[in-house]
Amino acid sequence: MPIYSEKVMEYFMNPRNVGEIDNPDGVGEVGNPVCGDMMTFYIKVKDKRLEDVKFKTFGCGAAIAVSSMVSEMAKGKTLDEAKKITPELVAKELDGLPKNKFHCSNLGAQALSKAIDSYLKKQAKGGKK
Amino acid sequence: MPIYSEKVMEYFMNPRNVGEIDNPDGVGEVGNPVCGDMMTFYIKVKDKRLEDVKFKTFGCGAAIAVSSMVSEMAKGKTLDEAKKITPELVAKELDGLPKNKFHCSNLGAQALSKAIDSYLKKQAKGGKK
Amino acid sequence: MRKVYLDHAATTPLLPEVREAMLPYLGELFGNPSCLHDWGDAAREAMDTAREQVAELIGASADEIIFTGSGTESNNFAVKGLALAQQGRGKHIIVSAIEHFSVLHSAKTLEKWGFELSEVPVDRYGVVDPDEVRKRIRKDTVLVSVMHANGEAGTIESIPEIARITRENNISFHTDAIASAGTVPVNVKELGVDALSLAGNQFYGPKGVGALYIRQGVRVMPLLDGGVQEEGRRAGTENVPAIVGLGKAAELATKDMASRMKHLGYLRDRLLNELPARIDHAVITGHPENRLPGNASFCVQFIEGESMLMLLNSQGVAVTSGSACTSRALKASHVLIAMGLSHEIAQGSVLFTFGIDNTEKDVDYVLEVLPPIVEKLRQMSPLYAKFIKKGEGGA
Amino acid sequence: MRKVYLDHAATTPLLPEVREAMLPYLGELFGNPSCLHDWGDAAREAMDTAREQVAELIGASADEIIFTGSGTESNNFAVKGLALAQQGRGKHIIVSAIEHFSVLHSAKTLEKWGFELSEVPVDRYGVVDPDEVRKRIRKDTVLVSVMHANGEAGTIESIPEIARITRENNISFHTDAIASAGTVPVNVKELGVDALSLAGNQFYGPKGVGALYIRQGVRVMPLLDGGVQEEGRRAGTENVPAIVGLGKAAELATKDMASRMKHLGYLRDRLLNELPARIDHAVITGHPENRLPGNASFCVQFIEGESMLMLLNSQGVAVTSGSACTSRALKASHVLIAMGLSHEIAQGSVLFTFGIDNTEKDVDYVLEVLPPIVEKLRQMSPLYAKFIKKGEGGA
Ligand SMILES: Cc1ncc(COP(=O)(O)O)c(C=O)c1O
Ligand SMILES: Cc1ncc(COP(=O)(O)O)c(C=O)c1O
Repeated sequence: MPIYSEKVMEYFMNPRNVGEIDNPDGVGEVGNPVCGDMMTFYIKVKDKRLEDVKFKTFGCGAAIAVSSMVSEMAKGKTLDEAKKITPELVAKELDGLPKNKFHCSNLGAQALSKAIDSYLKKQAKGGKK
Repeated sequence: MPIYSEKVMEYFMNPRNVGEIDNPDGVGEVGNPVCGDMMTFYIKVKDKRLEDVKFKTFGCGAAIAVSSMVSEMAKGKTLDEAKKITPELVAKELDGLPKNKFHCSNLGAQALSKAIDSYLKKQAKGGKK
Repeated sequence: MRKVYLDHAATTPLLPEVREAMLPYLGELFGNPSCLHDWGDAAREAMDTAREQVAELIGASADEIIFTGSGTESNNFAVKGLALAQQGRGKHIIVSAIEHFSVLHSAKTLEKWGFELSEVPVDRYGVVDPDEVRKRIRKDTVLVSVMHANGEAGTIESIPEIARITRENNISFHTDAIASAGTVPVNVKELGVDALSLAGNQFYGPKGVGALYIRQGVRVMPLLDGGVQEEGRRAGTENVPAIVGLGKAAELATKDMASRMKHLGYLRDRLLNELPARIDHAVITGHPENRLPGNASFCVQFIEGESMLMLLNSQGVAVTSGSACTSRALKASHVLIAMGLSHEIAQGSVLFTFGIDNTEKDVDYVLEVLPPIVEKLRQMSPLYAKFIKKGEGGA
Repeated sequence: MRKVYLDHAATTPLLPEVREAMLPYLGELFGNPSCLHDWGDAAREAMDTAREQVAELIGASADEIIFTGSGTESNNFAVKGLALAQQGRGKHIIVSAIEHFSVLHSAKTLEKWGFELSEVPVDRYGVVDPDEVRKRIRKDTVLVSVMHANGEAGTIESIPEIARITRENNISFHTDAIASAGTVPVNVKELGVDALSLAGNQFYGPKGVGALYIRQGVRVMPLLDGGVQEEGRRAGTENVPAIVGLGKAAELATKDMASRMKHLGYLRDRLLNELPARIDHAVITGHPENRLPGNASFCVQFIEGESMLMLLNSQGVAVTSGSACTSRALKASHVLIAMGLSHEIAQGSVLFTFGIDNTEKDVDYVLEVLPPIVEKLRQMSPLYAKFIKKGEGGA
């Protein structure tokens, strides 16, 4: 059996929303090369909704598929809704992840959350929107 | 590879000199069921020569082949000559014996020797010949 | 000359279906199951299937099955691995006196490593009395290992009763089911054991592969350290073709067990029932009812087993004698001695083990060729001579 | 789609001659070599031949060869068995930092059992300096284990120099030659070792079988206790078909080694020479000259190995990354880290290992499909973005 579900493979082979956002409203970076996976999420916010989500990921197949899935799940959601995306939900949407990949590669939700936090912080400091 | 040489097989399948001698001049018994092999040698002596040698053996293939070979080697020899039949010589005549069989099964020479001793003892006590 | 293989306790031939199942994995599908490419995927998939098949055979779930390289490895792994994993709790283990050497000698190695060992005796049929196990349990007992069936005597033990005792006392229980799994019903839940060994070459599967069932949640120290194969419990590139073969053999055994048992039982009974009329002073060994269906073991008095089996071989009949086959030692089988037989009688052991390809004709052939062989050896035997002359040693 | 297998370090396919040699032992000749009848004789004879063939491959004598169930078992047996057999003399052992986990983790198990362990570092090419071994020798050192060649980095070590040191100090020396035996010349006399591991599936022989050379007179504790197979040093019914296959593979390797090495070396050089022109920021790993002929290992910066190998697989190319294949762990290969590479770079490891069936066309195909894969992953990589913007992380 392949270690990854077909859905993981699909999101890995054809990743959604890869890239950066110029002048993003928020950026979230997680992971490091020792653990093997690094993800950076960029967000654009409009009317408290994620108008755009993009990511860059260094990592294994699972890490890329997770980033890809998180970006898709998040896009169009309100910030509150997006904050509720958990690693478990992501894994479920991907039809499961291998046990040993769960913790290290499943950082997408965390990166997104960090990006939202960075946006909220900027806001609190009196940013634009 | 068969564990036994062709010669061992031949002497096992067609053992020489099986049986007992009525009124033997000497009898030698060695071994016990714990070690797995028992041999009884019977001899008939004439003019200090082994006129007849017979044996009965309880034991493995090697033990039977050894008895059979010893009986053949001994027959016609003088007592002194027969006493010089060693386990090593017997094994050599049989084109070798498996290592683990050497000690326990190669009791033939000893049984023959015992039979000769029993004859000599009888003689010393003033037996017939 | 007729060739009759009656040594299925030593090893069985591969079933054609098993060989067919293995062949692709000796060809195109040669991948290493740890690898993350198509070749690896195919191998991994094959192993998953085999694991399900083996689990099904013994009523376990797939993740409770660890593949090993032999029955002996399964036993070493279980006995050493379960004891070492629990040595913090105590260092006393209990095994029966008739265990296979792969259990007994593993236990002796543990003794060298500071464990204490108690051996449980058996009765004349080779049966372990569960109460004898209970009596030996101490505060520091961490492991009991009693085999499910003895390949030599054929006797099947009362494993559920022993398991009840170990469970009450919170002690791990391993059973060596190498001689029985795939041949008679073996269900880990019904037996109530924590660990169970089985091997492919005992039920028409390949050599070089065994399995160890470890109940969910039971800890075991690896015997083979290295990579993370088998969830880190048994390292080393997996023997995929053999594992596939074991799986297939397990599937077929599950399906055909009842009819196989009937056939084997019939052949065994025919041999044992006819025997007394053909050979006097033959002592049937093992339990009269609770025994492996294909196992006909007995001792022929006044003669020795190896010479009997060599003469049988010269007539095309392959059998084994006592534990000669696994020990090549000259000593009488420790199993028969533990059952209270004298060395003299135990030396005359001969073991006929039937397989699914054997027929009535094979039994008849044995009944034809064995008596003259016995006669020939008895004519050579000093013990027989004594018995005839003085009535010594009759049983 | 073209299918190109370039993961011969993980496992090799069976040569047709090897499979042919094995088939009879999966059929008619299914006997157990311990048995004293015709079936047993045939199996024993086959094992004798295989033992000669393996001995011939490494310049040993047949009775110095013990068959095992895998390379991992050979390593566990050697490291644990040699250390335990000599623990009366001392409890200190030395291994290199780049050993396969089957050696490293065996050494760690010995640590749990009261041994002390010293690890010898390697240089950037993965070479063990014999003087670094010498420095770690103590009065109570009983065993040194340094591998002959590292399957991942490809580097071949200076075993004869290390052996000279261990001999002077009267210390046992084991070498893991699993990645090299059957591929490059390995002669136990020239190497001067006391023990050497090899495995069949590394040179077109079967899985499920390995061998351990133990020099005449050297004592080793069994890993598998039980019957008296392999002179009592490795119990368990022998995996006859696999042993026969290993023998045949050894025979063919002995015969064809020179031409195979030439072919593999050519393919490897072609790949490594063309690489820099196609992919920038690729770091070739391992020793430039003293390396296995089929091994092309390098790290592609800014991207991660597993995703690279998955995309290669989608193009029909099977490779491995670092030790991903044996560890399936997310951590960078301990071998590359020991060679001083940063985690960031080590994560980008990819390992192409050629086999005798590969051709120039396979190399050309890799050179065609790999660059766009690297490009795609770099476009996704935050590390590459940083490098492009700020020049961070270039090597
Ligand atoms: C009960 C039992 N345990 C263990 C074994 C050992 O199995 P193997 O020699 O295949 O490793 C056997 C072999 O027949 C057996 O009958
Ligand atoms: C150097 C080395 N040692 C040990 C092993 C372990 O061999 P196996 O997984 O076949 O048991 C390998 C496997 O590739 C290896 O390359």
